[in-house]
Amino acid sequence: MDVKELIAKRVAKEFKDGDVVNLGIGLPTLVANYVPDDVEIVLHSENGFTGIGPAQSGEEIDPDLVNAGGLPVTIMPGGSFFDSAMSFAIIRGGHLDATVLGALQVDEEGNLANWMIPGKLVPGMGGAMDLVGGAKQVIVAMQHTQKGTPKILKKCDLPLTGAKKVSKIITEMGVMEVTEEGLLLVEYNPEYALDEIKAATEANLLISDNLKPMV
Amino acid sequence: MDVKELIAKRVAKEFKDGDVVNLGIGLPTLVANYVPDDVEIVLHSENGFTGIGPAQSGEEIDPDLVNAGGLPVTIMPGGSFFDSAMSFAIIRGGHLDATVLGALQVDEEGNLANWMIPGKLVPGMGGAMDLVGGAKQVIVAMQHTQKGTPKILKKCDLPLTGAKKVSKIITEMGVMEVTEEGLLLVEYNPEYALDEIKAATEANLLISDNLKPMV
Amino acid sequence: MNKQITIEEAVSQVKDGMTIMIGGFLACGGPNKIIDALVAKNVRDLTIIANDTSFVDKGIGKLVVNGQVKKAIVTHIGTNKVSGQLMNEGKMEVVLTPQGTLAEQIRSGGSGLGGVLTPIGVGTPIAEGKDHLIIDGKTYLLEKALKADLALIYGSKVDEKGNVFYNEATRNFNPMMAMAASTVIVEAEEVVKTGELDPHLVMTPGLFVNYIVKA
Amino acid sequence: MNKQITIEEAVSQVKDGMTIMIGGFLACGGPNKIIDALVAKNVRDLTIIANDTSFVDKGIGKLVVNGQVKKAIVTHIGTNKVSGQLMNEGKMEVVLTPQGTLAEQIRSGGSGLGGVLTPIGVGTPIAEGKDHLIIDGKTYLLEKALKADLALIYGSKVDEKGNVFYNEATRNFNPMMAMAASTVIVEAEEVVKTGELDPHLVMTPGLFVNYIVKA
Repeated sequence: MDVKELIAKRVAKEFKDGDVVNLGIGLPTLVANYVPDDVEIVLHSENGFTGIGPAQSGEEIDPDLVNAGGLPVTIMPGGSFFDSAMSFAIIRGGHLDATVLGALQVDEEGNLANWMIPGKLVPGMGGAMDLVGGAKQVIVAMQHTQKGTPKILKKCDLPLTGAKKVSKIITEMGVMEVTEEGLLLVEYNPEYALDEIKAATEANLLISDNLKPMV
Repeated sequence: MDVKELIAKRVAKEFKDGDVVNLGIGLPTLVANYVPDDVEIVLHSENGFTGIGPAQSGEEIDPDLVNAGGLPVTIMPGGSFFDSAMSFAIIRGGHLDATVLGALQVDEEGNLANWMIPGKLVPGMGGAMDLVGGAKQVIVAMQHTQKGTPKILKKCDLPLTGAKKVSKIITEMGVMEVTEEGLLLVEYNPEYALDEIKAATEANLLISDNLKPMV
Repeated sequence: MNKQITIEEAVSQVKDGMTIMIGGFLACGGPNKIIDALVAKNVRDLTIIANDTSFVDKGIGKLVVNGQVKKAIVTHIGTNKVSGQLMNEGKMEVVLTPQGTLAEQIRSGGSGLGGVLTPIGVGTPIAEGKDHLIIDGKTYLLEKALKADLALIYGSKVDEKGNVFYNEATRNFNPMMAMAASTVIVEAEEVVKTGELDPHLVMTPGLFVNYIVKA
Repeated sequence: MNKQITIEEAVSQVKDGMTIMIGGFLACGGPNKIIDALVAKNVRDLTIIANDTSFVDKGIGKLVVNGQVKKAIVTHIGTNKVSGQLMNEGKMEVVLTPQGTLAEQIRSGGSGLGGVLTPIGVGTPIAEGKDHLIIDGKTYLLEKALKADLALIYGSKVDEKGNVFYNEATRNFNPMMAMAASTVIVEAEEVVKTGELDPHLVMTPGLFVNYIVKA
């Protein structure tokens, strides 16, 4: 299985029936494909609707119905449309059970940086600051390193998207929880040795007494 | 003509085509009956719609469509429904051209009191504070005195609904504008002598150089 | 996820001393059947947040008459003479709030905002003791966000996911209250199957609604 | 009152140096035909308030590429590489704002509120230099209300009174922008007769709209 698919599949196990979830652009979007059949989640699209369905296919594309990445999608029965103020009232108001986002950097305090690299890349935060600040659970889903360079740090040095908001980091190497004591590895991918995972992580990685293989 | 009808008829001349207007409960509601045929105004109901039409009649009353006084009314073609937040965004945001309200007291500085008499009558302000604070033009429409006791004062002594917000006062005796210099009588009802009007007014009443009969 | 419960189950969630938001405008668009059941159950010491205290024999008015309300945060009590009596006797605390401010305070509570910066009420008794902020030369009151333990709202058509359509003027405070309470129960005039509501006509997305009671 | 004008008449209202709100989310639900005409007219030194700068060959993106934008207040520029270039070269000022904050700032401007008290951005670079308020122990940023000289919005169905229906995900920022500008022009995909829009489907009441341009 592709590494991104592996991560998405593991993230999909985080949800319980009825959860309201916003999936970021890129890898997080894949998560929707792996939600178990007996779990029904409400997918929120920050450009203004609930009930994101599969991508549009066929010859006639409806340009009025796109996701936050601008791609034509569908809406499921039971969905609803609203404006951006309502969309972010949902996010900021604590009505999202979880958001899944990528990161440039994330650290052991739960700080997250994913909106700019000064002097280089300044895409902007879009809805990410609201998502990180507002969702009950902030799950970072990403590859463990950037081509070998750690992204899970002791302290982010890029401008933050949100301070101390991340609850969980899920990568192809394992699942880490942000706790009062620090970053706790609770699941690991048996394809990697623990030392290998530690070496790929700049943050101090605590190992759970109850460490399990990643499933 | 009934005194209230006279006042309402005069108020109705204040509007120009396309104006968005909120009419208070009681006398102000009568104004809608006198708007000239060539002037089309948009009537705003603060409980959540535009396009108030005539009262409902007949046997089947629709309880879902009431005005801010709780009375069953109709909606005109081109009307729209919204929630209370939007309704007051319209009011507070300066999107009302005029509001017409009654008063317990109004004074020469444009202060208005119409929501409580301490220890006696405390109905509450409802939407009145927003209307007085938000509308571009605040027109007080009322009988000139309370059974002979002046209601147009030098200084209101009841708790204010809004400070220095009234633009015009229209009574059965005349039309007064609140100006930087004070309260200016610009039209008078020829059924009353000027001295009679002054005597019924506690506020210092300036007389316009251009005083006209009330029409 | 089945959100439908009986009126008995709904009322069993209401405990003495709770803070409850109740939708409706003079009982139009109010959860009047649930209120009747609350009167029968006789829960006490309630703090009610609502537009008004309705009439003595309608909606919230019955809770007031039955002495169940310790505190009422409302815009208007003038249509229910018992409210004024209880207030004057010191048996019910009444916090009178401008209607637009109340709508925004509730919306803020539901949207994760800290409060409302409104010019309405400056220079009137309701400004006393409140923080005044001067922004770009204009004075605003800081009115804090409001939240509640429970919101009881009314919906004309509600689907199984809790998506709500409000008919005509029944919308009023219901959508904001649905955002601002820990638990939200909607009294549905009609319950329809998921997919039967046009997603453009959903005025409260189902994610805000915990329970549905068929009226 | 006939609100319909030609695209030439619409564009003639746009002057160099104006502050303009433009609806749309990656050009979905944007007034793209009016923007094309603005590009042809080559008005300069514009301050643009919008969700994003779209793509180089779509909507607002074309204004940016053509060097007409002096300042952009947006949430995201990552999909238009020219935006980043112009920003880095100091040729276009870019104010990046969280999406939910921008939506509320515009809504505040249109609603007569002084600003937004949001927890989003606290502890990040966007909080620098902004007032922090602590309310009930939680820290909020004061983000000021935004207004504009002109709002250019898009509507799927617009009646002769200016009532607007937005289809699917085209709503986004359009309703808030319609509230916050001195002049509001809607680019209508379809113009219908007054009375043909269900008043429940009106998402922007006509009172906000000054002019209608048939797309």
